[in-house]
Amino acid sequence: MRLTYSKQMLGAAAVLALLVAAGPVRAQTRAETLRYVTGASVNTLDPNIPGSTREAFAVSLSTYDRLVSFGRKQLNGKWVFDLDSIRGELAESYDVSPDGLKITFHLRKDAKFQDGTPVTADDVKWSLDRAVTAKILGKAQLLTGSLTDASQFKVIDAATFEVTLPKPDKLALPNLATVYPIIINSKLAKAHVTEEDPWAQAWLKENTAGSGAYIIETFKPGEQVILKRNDAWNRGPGGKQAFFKRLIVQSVPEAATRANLVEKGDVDIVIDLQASDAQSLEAKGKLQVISTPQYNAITFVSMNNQMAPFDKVDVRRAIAYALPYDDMFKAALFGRGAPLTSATWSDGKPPSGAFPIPQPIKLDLDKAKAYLKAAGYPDGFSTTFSFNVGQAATAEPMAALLKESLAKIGIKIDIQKLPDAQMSTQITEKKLPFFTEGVVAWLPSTDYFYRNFYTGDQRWNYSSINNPELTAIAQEARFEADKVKYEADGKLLNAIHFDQMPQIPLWQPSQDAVMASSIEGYTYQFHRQVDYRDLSRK
Amino acid sequence: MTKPLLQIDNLHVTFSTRRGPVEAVRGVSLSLAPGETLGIVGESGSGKSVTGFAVTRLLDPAGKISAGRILFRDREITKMSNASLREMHGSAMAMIFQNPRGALNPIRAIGAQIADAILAHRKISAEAARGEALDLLRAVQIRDPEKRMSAYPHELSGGMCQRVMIAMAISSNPSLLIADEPTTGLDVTTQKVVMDLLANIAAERGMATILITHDLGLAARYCRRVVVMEQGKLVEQAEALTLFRAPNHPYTKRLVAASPTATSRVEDLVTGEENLLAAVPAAPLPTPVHGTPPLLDVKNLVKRFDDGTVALKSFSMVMAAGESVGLVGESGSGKSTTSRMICRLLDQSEGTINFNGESIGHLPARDFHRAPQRRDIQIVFQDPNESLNPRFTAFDCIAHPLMRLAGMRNGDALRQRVRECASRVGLPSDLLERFPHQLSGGQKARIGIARAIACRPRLLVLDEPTAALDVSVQAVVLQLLDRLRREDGLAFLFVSHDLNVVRMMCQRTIVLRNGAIVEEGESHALFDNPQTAYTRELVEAVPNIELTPVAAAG
Amino acid sequence: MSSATFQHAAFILRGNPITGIAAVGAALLTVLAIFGLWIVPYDPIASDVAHALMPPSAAHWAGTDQLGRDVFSRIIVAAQLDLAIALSAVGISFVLGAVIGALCGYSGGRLDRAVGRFVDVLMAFPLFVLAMAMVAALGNRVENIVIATAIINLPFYIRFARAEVNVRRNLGWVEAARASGESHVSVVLRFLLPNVLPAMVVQMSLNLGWAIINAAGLSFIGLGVKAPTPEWGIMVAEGARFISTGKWWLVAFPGLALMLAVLCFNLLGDGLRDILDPRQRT
Amino acid sequence: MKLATTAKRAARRFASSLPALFGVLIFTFLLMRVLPGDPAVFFASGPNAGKEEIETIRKQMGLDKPVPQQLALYLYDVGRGNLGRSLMTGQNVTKDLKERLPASLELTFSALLIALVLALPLGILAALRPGSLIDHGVRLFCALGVCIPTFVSGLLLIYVFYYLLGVAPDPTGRVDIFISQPPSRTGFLLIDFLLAGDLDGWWAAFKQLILPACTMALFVIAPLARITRASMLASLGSDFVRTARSVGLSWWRIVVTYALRNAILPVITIAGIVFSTMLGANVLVEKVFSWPGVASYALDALLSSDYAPVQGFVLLMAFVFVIVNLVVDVLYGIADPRISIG
Repeated sequence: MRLTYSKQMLGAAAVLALLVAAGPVRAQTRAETLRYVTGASVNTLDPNIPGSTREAFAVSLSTYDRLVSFGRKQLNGKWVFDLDSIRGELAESYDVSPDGLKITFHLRKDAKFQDGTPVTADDVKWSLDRAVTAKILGKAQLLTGSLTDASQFKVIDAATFEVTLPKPDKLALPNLATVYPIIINSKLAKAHVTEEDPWAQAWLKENTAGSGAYIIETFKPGEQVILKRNDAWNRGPGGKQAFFKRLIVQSVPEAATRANLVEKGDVDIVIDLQASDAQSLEAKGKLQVISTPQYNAITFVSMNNQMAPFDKVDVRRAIAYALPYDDMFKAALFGRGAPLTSATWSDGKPPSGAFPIPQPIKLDLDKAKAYLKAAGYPDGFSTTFSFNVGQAATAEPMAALLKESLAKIGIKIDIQKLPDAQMSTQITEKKLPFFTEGVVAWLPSTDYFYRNFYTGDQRWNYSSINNPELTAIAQEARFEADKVKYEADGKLLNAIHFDQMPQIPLWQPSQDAVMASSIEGYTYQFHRQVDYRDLSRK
Repeated sequence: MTKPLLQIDNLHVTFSTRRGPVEAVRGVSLSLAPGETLGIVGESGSGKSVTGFAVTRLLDPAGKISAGRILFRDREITKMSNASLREMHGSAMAMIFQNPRGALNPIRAIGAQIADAILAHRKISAEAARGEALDLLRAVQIRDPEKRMSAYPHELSGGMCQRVMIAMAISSNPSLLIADEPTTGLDVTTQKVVMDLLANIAAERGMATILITHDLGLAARYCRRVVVMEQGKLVEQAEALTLFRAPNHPYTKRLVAASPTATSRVEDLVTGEENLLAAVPAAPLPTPVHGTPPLLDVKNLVKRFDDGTVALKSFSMVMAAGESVGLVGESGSGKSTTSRMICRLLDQSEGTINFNGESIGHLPARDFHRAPQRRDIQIVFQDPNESLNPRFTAFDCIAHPLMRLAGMRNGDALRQRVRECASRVGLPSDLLERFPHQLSGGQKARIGIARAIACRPRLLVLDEPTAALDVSVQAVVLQLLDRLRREDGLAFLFVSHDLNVVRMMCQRTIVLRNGAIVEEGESHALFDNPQTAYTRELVEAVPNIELTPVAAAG
Repeated sequence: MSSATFQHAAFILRGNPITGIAAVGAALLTVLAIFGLWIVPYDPIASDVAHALMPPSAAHWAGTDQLGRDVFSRIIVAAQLDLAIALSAVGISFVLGAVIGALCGYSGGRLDRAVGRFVDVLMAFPLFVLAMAMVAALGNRVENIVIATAIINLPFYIRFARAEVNVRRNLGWVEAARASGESHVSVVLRFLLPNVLPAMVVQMSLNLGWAIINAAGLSFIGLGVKAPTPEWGIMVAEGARFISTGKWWLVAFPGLALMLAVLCFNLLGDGLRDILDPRQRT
Repeated sequence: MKLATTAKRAARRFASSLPALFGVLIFTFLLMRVLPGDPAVFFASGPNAGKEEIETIRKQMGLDKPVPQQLALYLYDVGRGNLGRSLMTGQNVTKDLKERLPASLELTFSALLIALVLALPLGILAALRPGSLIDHGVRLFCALGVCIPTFVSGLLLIYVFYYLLGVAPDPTGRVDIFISQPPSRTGFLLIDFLLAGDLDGWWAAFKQLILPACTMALFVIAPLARITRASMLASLGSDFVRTARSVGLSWWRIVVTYALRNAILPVITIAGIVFSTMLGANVLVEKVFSWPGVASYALDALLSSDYAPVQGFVLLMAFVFVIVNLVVDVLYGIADPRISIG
């Protein structure tokens, strides 16, 4: 005991001495380090592994390069990713053939993997083959860009690479900018291939073989990842390397603690605070709070269109007019986001073919009662309303308000809070009648939303809607090259949506990026994570 | 006259309890000369132990000396500081306690404990203290003292522990030794050895001794002078022989009469109006009719426990209706096991039991509550405090077997019957509504008996029925039992360690040792003329008032 | 309660006024639990988003929450549910544990060994995680929270009852009951159990507070009672997330209520132990 | 001889606890299968995750086989020391647990140490003056400790000592992220730093540890102080203490050598129980302090129906429980000479 005590004193003395002597040195490194905390965690270094988290995507964006990446644009004065501007990353440039069926990539000659070997078209071929062949996440994603088979990828020469498409697909190029089609050092990866694992999934999960801006220093799954800068990387804007020499990505499960950390300046940036914390930090004005409505994400109140009583369109309409949208938006999100309700459509028709757009629904209990009566439920009914535990901070107040309001038209709600895994299972099995969930589209275009979230017997079709007309229009729109026709299709789809009211898009919550005032360059990205390469310090 | 070693003047000790202050000692005065041996006798609650603890200032925190003086070598003990008190403890006066095993630190080797006591008063090396501790162990005649030095209390018998306690007490040569019930709970043969040792050591070292005991025989045998206490007051003091031969005070008289001796009769135990037998003429014992089966016929009873120990090796006995048989033996002899098997509360491993010509031994104890013989065989338990359900009133206790075994329902008939039982055992009916903790030990014993006889059984097993009672209460209870037996023609199986009681109560006696029968026969013959060495040893170890004191030194 | 016990209780209370205060507190709590709904100034689940997150004021003594509900009213009304959860959870484990434990303690042998094994298995579980898993598996309804809490408590009651019965099974009055014609089962249930109960009531009282805390912990990780039902644990758990934004009343008042309730039960249990513990009797 | 009997007892005890471990194994397995969540669905949560992806995960996890076969495979794997793979971290569960267990153990040990250092003197003080103001004070203090949920006290401590006062380091794990980790020898940072001779590292780790350890300690002081007080009272009122007084031993000797040494025996038992419950129940503390321990790992796994980590965690905890019991047994055997015959 006494021994420990004296050592402790010694320790204290030593720390004091060091603080005096080595203080500035440490501060120097601190300025060159970016510390990022999140409530979730990084669980794999290869974003393709089933079960990868969003934080894993963010890390892979820094450790690997893709052929191309998204540019950025300003939206309401805030930087967001731009689906329509695709710039080269490993590709110095690319050409699209006039018929839109061939894309040729000209690779950078100076690009090297982190082990120093040059990046060649063979590496690109192996990597993309892997993305569409192996049983990994990339496969399903690339499908949405008509990239389905290894035969579509061709090596022209060491620095030239060609992709062939069966149909001209607007989403082919953007798909190559998402997190999955990473370019892997194929020689390195092949060294770890086994018979059961021809694509080195096991090895790549815990190791990287990329050419990205950052190199993994330590990786503790579920705890922290520390990365150091790849000084040879020059794919930043203006051919520059990444700004920060060191990158720390750490898991801090308590949201309130994350708020404390960033407020105290111990952490540089955090994006998953509770709305209330973001609001209060913004009010204090010490930090930068960049609040971007997640324009590729939607929070829904979903109803199972195949299940009574929600199989009746009037019931769905009744619900749409019985929710206190303003109160919900205020209480759950503290007003941080873009509401998708309470619009006025002057002629009763959708003013735009974009999705999502605000719909002309608002709290109107008389109307709701009328619809309910028309549906044959004049006295209402009982049902459950579910949300998942991970979403409780916003869903819980929202559900309470919903319950209270629906009670006024005779609908009795039993609120169910489900652990995340149970929620997703029950959604997939189409067992939930009435719930709230969110969706996100990496490549937000109207047909993409409708095809993925309103068709088919699959998990993401929350409302289980099966409307042949909607499906047909959405499919058609996919390959529609004419912008005017596409807009018309979009308006048609929006009109069907409003008429059928399969589910109620509530709002697009804001991504509240809270960061030290010295941080610059933050851009809202498609994967709703920070692209660490964007950031620098004043 | 020499100056007294200890002088107590008008001592009062008060305990604060939840019912307010209670005076446990009320004006005791006595003196003790150096080297003298004094006995303090009395029944529970007489304040004898409290007096002893007051002298050593080892009273419970709740107890306070409220008045009076205690002078020890002319120093006022009541006003001593804690430091000087500590100095005095052990070196000037020491104490020996009841329950020797509990009085020793269970997790410290006995050698170390004795050495602790030595080192508390003398600045010598630990080595030297250990040497002295070894010498002391020799002095208290512990065999193999070198080996025993590192033994723990649980590895020693009760008697050995008490010797260790004595060794600790005398380690710093105190001039006064107070022994508080030093042999209660020990077997009679052990008791004799320990007391002899204590007396010899005191005599050798010239220590004055105060022996606090409830056992008049013990006091008579080992003390020259005896004081009698009753309810905190000293009622009589005299030379031991004078006191017991010719008691002066009525209480002393009662006490002496109630203490069973080798020649006592049940009728003589209680004097005055409480004497129950005076009113009831002793009916002649029924003589068994020839040809009828014996009431109880037990053959080759064996009991082995799950862990392999054999509690009873082989036991056979026959008993006629109305007969009373004593079962004596020291602890571990198997007498309680035997009584429980006969009662069908415990299954035997082997052997047969026939009751009234019918086999009951084959009925498992688990199911015996349904057997018709259940009401015929009843039992009275040892400790009255533990034998009554704390949540039952006296009435409930007595009514319980009537409802279960005699099929009586709650109602006037039951109330009538319970009152009857209560009055038969001399329990005032206004006590029937009380709970056990509101009753005295004697009253509880009566309820236990009333419960056992409520269904008019034919065989009553008595498991040390008076062992936990004061002698005067014991006397009354014994008389009561004897009367009930005569009135109802009950048969008794009387289990006891107290030879004098068994001799008085039982026609025949069986001596058990280590699970086997040593000797059996007609009680008086057996005790007056034991056939085996063991029985003889037992009989001789019993301290009797008539004996002359062996240690009258001083 | 017999007069002597009453006297003894009075004696203990004189020497230990804290127990008295705790008893008064527990009584008050019970009154709140029964009549809470009628005495609160606001409807505990009616929202008023316009007045959300207001600090304590004359109108709202304990402020309002995220939905503008009156925190004070919610705290008062929550007493009922919290007491109900605690009492029923502890009650279930108490009854089951007492009966099973008593039977085992009395009979020994094969039953005892089998149940002992089962208890070992339960004890070897990390208990809070077991409760979490059960609530997650069964769904976070009040009944399931109660069941989970009861099950993780069960081994302690079984052990306790077993030990208490075991020391008494050879006492004179138990054998006397047998000699008076009672079967083993009836001896256990009608004779031994009632005598063991007082000691277990102490355990129960100490456990009540623990059950409330346990439910609060479940709420914190999202496995608590469903919204919008007022319950202290979930209020504290939600309020705790507002500490960093300075909305202290959201955690302080429900926390205080929870603390006081648990404190009352614990002190009461402590006091009851003193009253029932024969060693304390002089 | 004494040691040999103690060892024999420990071995017997260990052997007799094996069925319990097996029971825990089976029970957890079944409990996890009862969970309504399908891990495959949950983890196939990428945008566009289809049936095929779900099937892939299901096959990978062996969920496509019937439950009895799954159980058999699981038992076989456990027998070979393979606890399966976590979908959440993508790692082998054995590896995850091995990395995280020292963090939990270090925290729990420190908490127990703090609790004992506070509870023993408090309990003894209370027992020396029963019914006094000190006694009531101790009682109140202990009761207060148990009546605050750990997550509240944890968040409050962070708020006060980190946010307001700034004396505590940021509550993000075991050591300041900017301090380089010592070479891992024991896994206990406090020991590893000492072995590496890195005193400021040690101090950093210590500062990081103190708040969560206190949070946990606060909750267990009560049972420890209570049992200390009770057994100290019993032993002070026992016959052998009276004997010690009657031969004039010093106050110190009576209290320490006689009363305390006897009183400590039940405290050892309770401390063992407290330790194993703490280890399993510090989920909330680990969450609040971002402590990379096993309990928070299990919690995350549980909420995402990730079977393997939960099963592995429960098995590990049961194992620790058995080991702690053994240690308590051995300590008891050393401290109490009566045990060897009993």
